Amino acid sequence: MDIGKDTLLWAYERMRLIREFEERLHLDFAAGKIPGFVHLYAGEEAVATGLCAHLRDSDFLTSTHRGHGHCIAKGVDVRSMMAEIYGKATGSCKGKGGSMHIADVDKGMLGANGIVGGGPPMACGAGLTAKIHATDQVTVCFFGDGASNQGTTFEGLNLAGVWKLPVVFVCENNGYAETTSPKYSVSGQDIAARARGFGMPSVAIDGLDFFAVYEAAREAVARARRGDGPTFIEAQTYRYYGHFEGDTVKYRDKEEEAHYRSLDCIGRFRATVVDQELLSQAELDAIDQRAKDAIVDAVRFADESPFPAAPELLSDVYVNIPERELWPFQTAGA
Amino acid sequence: MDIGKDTLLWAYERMRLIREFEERLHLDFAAGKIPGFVHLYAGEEAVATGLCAHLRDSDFLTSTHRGHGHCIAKGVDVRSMMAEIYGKATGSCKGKGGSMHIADVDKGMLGANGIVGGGPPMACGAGLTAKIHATDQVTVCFFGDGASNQGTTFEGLNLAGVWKLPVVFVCENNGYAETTSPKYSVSGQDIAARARGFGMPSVAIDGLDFFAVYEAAREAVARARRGDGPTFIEAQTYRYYGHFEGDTVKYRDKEEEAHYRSLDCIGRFRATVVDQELLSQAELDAIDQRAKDAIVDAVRFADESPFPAAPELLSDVYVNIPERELWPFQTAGA
Amino acid sequence: MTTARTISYREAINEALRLEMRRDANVILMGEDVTGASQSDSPDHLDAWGGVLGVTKGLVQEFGRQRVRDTPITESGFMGAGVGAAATGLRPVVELMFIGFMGVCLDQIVNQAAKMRYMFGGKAKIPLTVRTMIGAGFRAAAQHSDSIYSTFVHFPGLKVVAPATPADAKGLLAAAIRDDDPVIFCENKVLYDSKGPVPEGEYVIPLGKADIKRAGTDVTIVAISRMVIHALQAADQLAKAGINAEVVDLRSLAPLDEDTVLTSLRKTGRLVVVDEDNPRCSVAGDIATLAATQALEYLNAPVKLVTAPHTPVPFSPALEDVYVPSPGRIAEAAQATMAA
Amino acid sequence: MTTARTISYREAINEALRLEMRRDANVILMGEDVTGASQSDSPDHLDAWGGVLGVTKGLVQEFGRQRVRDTPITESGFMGAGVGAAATGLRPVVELMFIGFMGVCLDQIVNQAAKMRYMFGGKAKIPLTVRTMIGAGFRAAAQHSDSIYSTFVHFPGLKVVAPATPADAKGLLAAAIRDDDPVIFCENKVLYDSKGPVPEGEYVIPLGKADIKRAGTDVTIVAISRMVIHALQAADQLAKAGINAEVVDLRSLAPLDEDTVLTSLRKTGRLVVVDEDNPRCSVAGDIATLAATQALEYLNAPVKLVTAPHTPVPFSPALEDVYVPSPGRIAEAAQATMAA
Ligand SMILES: Cc1ncc(C[n+]2csc(CCOP(=O)(O)OP(=O)(O)O)c2C)c(N)n1
Ligand SMILES: Cc1ncc(C[n+]2csc(CCOP(=O)(O)OP(=O)(O)O)c2C)c(N)n1
Ligand SMILES: [Mg+2]
Ligand SMILES: [Mg+2]
Repeated sequence: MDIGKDTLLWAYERMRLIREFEERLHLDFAAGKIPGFVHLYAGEEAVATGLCAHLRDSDFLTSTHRGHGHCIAKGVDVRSMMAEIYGKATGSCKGKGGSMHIADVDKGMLGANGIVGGGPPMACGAGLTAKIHATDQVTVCFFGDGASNQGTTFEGLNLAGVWKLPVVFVCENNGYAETTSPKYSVSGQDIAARARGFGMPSVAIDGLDFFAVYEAAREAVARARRGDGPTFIEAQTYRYYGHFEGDTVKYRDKEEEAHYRSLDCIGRFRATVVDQELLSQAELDAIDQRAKDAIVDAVRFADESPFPAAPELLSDVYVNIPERELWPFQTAGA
Repeated sequence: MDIGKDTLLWAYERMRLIREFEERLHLDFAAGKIPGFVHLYAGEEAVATGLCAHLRDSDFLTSTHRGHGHCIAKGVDVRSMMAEIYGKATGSCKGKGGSMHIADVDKGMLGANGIVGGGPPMACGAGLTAKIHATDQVTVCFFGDGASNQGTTFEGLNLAGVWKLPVVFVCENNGYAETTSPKYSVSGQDIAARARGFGMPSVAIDGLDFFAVYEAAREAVARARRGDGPTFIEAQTYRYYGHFEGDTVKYRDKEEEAHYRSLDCIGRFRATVVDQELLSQAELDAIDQRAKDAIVDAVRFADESPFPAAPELLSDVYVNIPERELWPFQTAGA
Repeated sequence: MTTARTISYREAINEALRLEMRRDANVILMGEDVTGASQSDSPDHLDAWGGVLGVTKGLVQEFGRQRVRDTPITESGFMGAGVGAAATGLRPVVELMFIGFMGVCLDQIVNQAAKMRYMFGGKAKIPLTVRTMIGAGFRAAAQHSDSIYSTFVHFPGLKVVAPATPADAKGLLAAAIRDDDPVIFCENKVLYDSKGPVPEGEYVIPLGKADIKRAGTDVTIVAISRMVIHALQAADQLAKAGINAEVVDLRSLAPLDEDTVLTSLRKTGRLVVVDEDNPRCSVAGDIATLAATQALEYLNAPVKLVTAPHTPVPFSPALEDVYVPSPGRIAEAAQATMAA
Repeated sequence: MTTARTISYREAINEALRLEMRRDANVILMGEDVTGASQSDSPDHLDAWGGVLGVTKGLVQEFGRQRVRDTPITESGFMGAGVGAAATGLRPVVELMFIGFMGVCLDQIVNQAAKMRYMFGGKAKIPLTVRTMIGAGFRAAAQHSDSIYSTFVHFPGLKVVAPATPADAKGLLAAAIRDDDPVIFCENKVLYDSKGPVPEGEYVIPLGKADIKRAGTDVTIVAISRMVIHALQAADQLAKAGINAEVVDLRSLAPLDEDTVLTSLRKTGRLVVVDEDNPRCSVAGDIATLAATQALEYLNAPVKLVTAPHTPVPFSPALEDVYVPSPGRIAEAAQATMAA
């Protein structure tokens, strides 16, 4: 296998971190500790990790409402992420964005996005910056099977093709958009084939297999870096929990869930690397422990952090604006 | 050829009417008689006519900014059309819509549309009405090569596929969207192929050949009427004049224009039917004369018609609204 | 009128949909996951969601998948389908899940549905109802918490409604569906579990009529949607301070019931406008404008606006709770206007 | 400041673009047919259009097709690309051909560009300029004649500018491009051929400042874009009747220069607001609201609004000419307010 030990260690650690992060949120949401809409990435770890294994800090990534995994894979700090989800001042967005808008522009993570299909056009913009600055930065654009129908997604594919932008489009087909399967919503039922109609290389792969993702991503990212334009990857995967926390998941069967659990990306990764003697059980166990510790620490950090102070309501709307414009017609008096 | 004489006579008459209508507008615009943005259909007559030859009054049609040909082919009265373009009270829309919004819902013509890509979603709606009312009405949705990139168009294709709607999508690829060719704007450069990705039959045809359009349309309309779902037709055609009247057309060469003029759909129709002794020169000449007369009459009608009276400004905004709401905050006094 | 029982705002909306669908076979429903699991034929999966917050639950059982349609996530596609269907004989009720999603389908609403009748010289009607959720307080952050109905009010050709109580929700939704013009029906998600008396059977409240939710003499408080509840709480506080506030529930944002507002204003001479929407180019501003243009001579004090700030909705509960106009802020504004 | 020559509003915009592109390599331009004929390598076809009304003509010759980019007709696609490019280091100027096309790309402007900085806790900036055409009078009918900037003003996070003169167009566009926030720059297509003195070389007018285009003492007329020209014509008519009107050109719709409006109002005590946009939830209403909330004690007469009706823009010249507020209507309103 053409993959270094460092990368394997890194990948396993990221996948474990994501899994721990999400499972902890699942519990804490049920316990009433987490506000808002929270969409968990558990089950899909191999996709974000397999892609981001090829990325540098200076590369860009656009994400979705289900963005925690993308963040962690791109190297965003889990403490600031957890604090963000708790709505705390120490969060990566000062608590103003929450789970659905978690971002870290310094890490090239251009934001989770509450709008399905919001990302692909923006990914083209990040790609355009790289092209005009003549760097070899790559942009990876994640979106779901549901988003694959959205008009904005096709517009993004087309623009990336026309301008030959260094963008890798990654459709995370996890079988559902809320309750709705692409079997119903995708006319023709072949997401990867559609992208071929936009003149770009396109593959459908087993997104539960880290190595399959890693290989497809290697070529796609390299193509983008070379300046040879966009690629499309449909990664077939599965989400373990409901659409969002609180979803009772009445639209799919337990057998189906069990089937996909049996293909768990982390379990298979472990089996493969142990089997092929690439990593030892001890190395993997140590990572498991570190991941657990990191999440316990992140939750403690989030718990202990303060909420943002009320004046933060009015900051960060503009770079530059007269203060009274932030609450017009009612400054004087009440 | 499996086409009746009545249909041939009808088709030739419609094509001639469209051509006369547009050429007269071209002259009158140059003479300063026509206000606003006017987009001429001359050159593309075979497409609208070949499609509408299979339609009934009760079928629906959505159109574009370049809608005169679609109207005439669907049977909208040229007097009321000309009056509309002149902004007169006798126009099909009382002068309120003009060339870009010309419509006649009674004829199933759901309107020209100033928004590129505005039609495909609406066509799905008309198809849905037919489906829910369990009629065999068909909806034909015309749009351009430029519109073929718009996200709304893909959303329409997908929805029609998912709901198996009785819609025929017709992309009139006339080589340009304003100044921009699909060679630049359509990544992958195969519009018909893209539609296949949406799981529907899709063909690219010579849109300058009435008979090619007629045959493709026959099957597509029949499929829709049978309840077998949508079809996509890319009709390759050409517009003789500028994007809109006033355009000096600096983005294409005279040789190209001459080439397409040599393939003129009306000339070829004439040659074919005379050659195959389906219609006589005399029959055709009579139609030519009637078309000329009809347009002269339409212009006279438009010229002599009154402008709408000022109170018309405030009518037809709602079916039902208190009058003072139509000019709020300023009723009393000035 | 029939007897009333106490049901929730969510149930009232569901009931209005059910009754209107029974009454008129042309009424159809569409939106994302309005039933759920449309890919499945299993009866176990039927109606898996009934909309993201369960408002349309149970309708597919009665009306079937022809009339209650899940859609792909293509708001322009299915909103436009609603417009086309309305233009050709149906009465579609289309769900735009959150009003903050307007940006991916606005053209079909404001450029097509709203303008078609005018552009066609009166030869079309578009009996389309768009149901959509507004309201902050759900910790749903900037793109899922807007109350940006002002955007729709701005556009000629649309009617816009925002009920505050279960009864109004039922009566106004029935009216919206029966109306021959496109109507944007704004459901405040924070109110779904709130309960109140709702008449059984057919119940229709005409569009364009405000409702005096509390009669008073000293100050007029005009409020919208959930802010009506806050205004009533403020009025209770004010009563303790000896101030008798009149609370006008606008209900219909377009058309506007100028008469009810002006009549109240002539009586009280003082005006507080409460709106959860952002203040620039807003319905709140319209009420102030109404006062400045039509009732200046009756104004005994400057108009007070109590609105959200000119900021997106913050995620953190600590900030979101400051964002939404509170009963306290409303009472304070009313007191300030009494003192002026 | 350097010397001024007389050039057109169109030329002034082109000049601002050229100078800003020279000054900063990160400034790029994109939109449909902003050059024209991008499919062709023939020098004969280069810059075949320069935008639908020729505003960007000549820029591709100087800056090349890398920085002056034609786009497919996918407004969400390229507007979003502008947002993404702005977030990652460029200063894109994106052309939304007509403001009436906002509906096919609104999300990228109001939900992404406008909210990103806030949602990210200040850790992003979006120096995006959206150039777009407004204005009725072109016989372009309902979808190509809107002046619906109020929609953008409503959304926190955006700045909105609407110049009335060539000099303001140049200076404000330079400021918009240099500004670190997203700015909607509204060009009135009916003004493109209008001429006026414009300073040569770099010329920047700060955003957020109104301009008194005519000083006066009797009545304040606040106007926007082309309506400033109509207001000045009305002021000339009024002068003949012995009424000395002050004409305030708002220029910047967001942020709003409250001080200039209030100062004028304190002086005159009478207010007429002129706006070509529809009246509900409008900037015109905001000016009235400003008066009702902050300047009631100075108002000697009810505020008068002179706006477009609450209707789409009609095609027929006979109706469109009634639609747009005329100098006559403005003068009449001012006279009525003097009489009140
Ligand atoms: C424009 C828009 N429409 C609808 C929604 C509501 N919504 C949020 S997530 C979602 C499903 C998305 O499905 P998919 O793209 O497959 O992503 P997944 O949740 O499976 O990761 C929907 C409909 C939204 N956020 N934005
Ligand atoms: C949403 C939108 N974007 C841009 C325009 C401006 N515009 C009008 S027609 C046109 C070109 C359309 O090209 P195509 O679809 O090929 O139709 P054709 O004009 O060739 O018939 C453009 C860009 C518009 N009217 N609507
Ligand atoms: Mg999915
Ligand atoms: Mg074309």
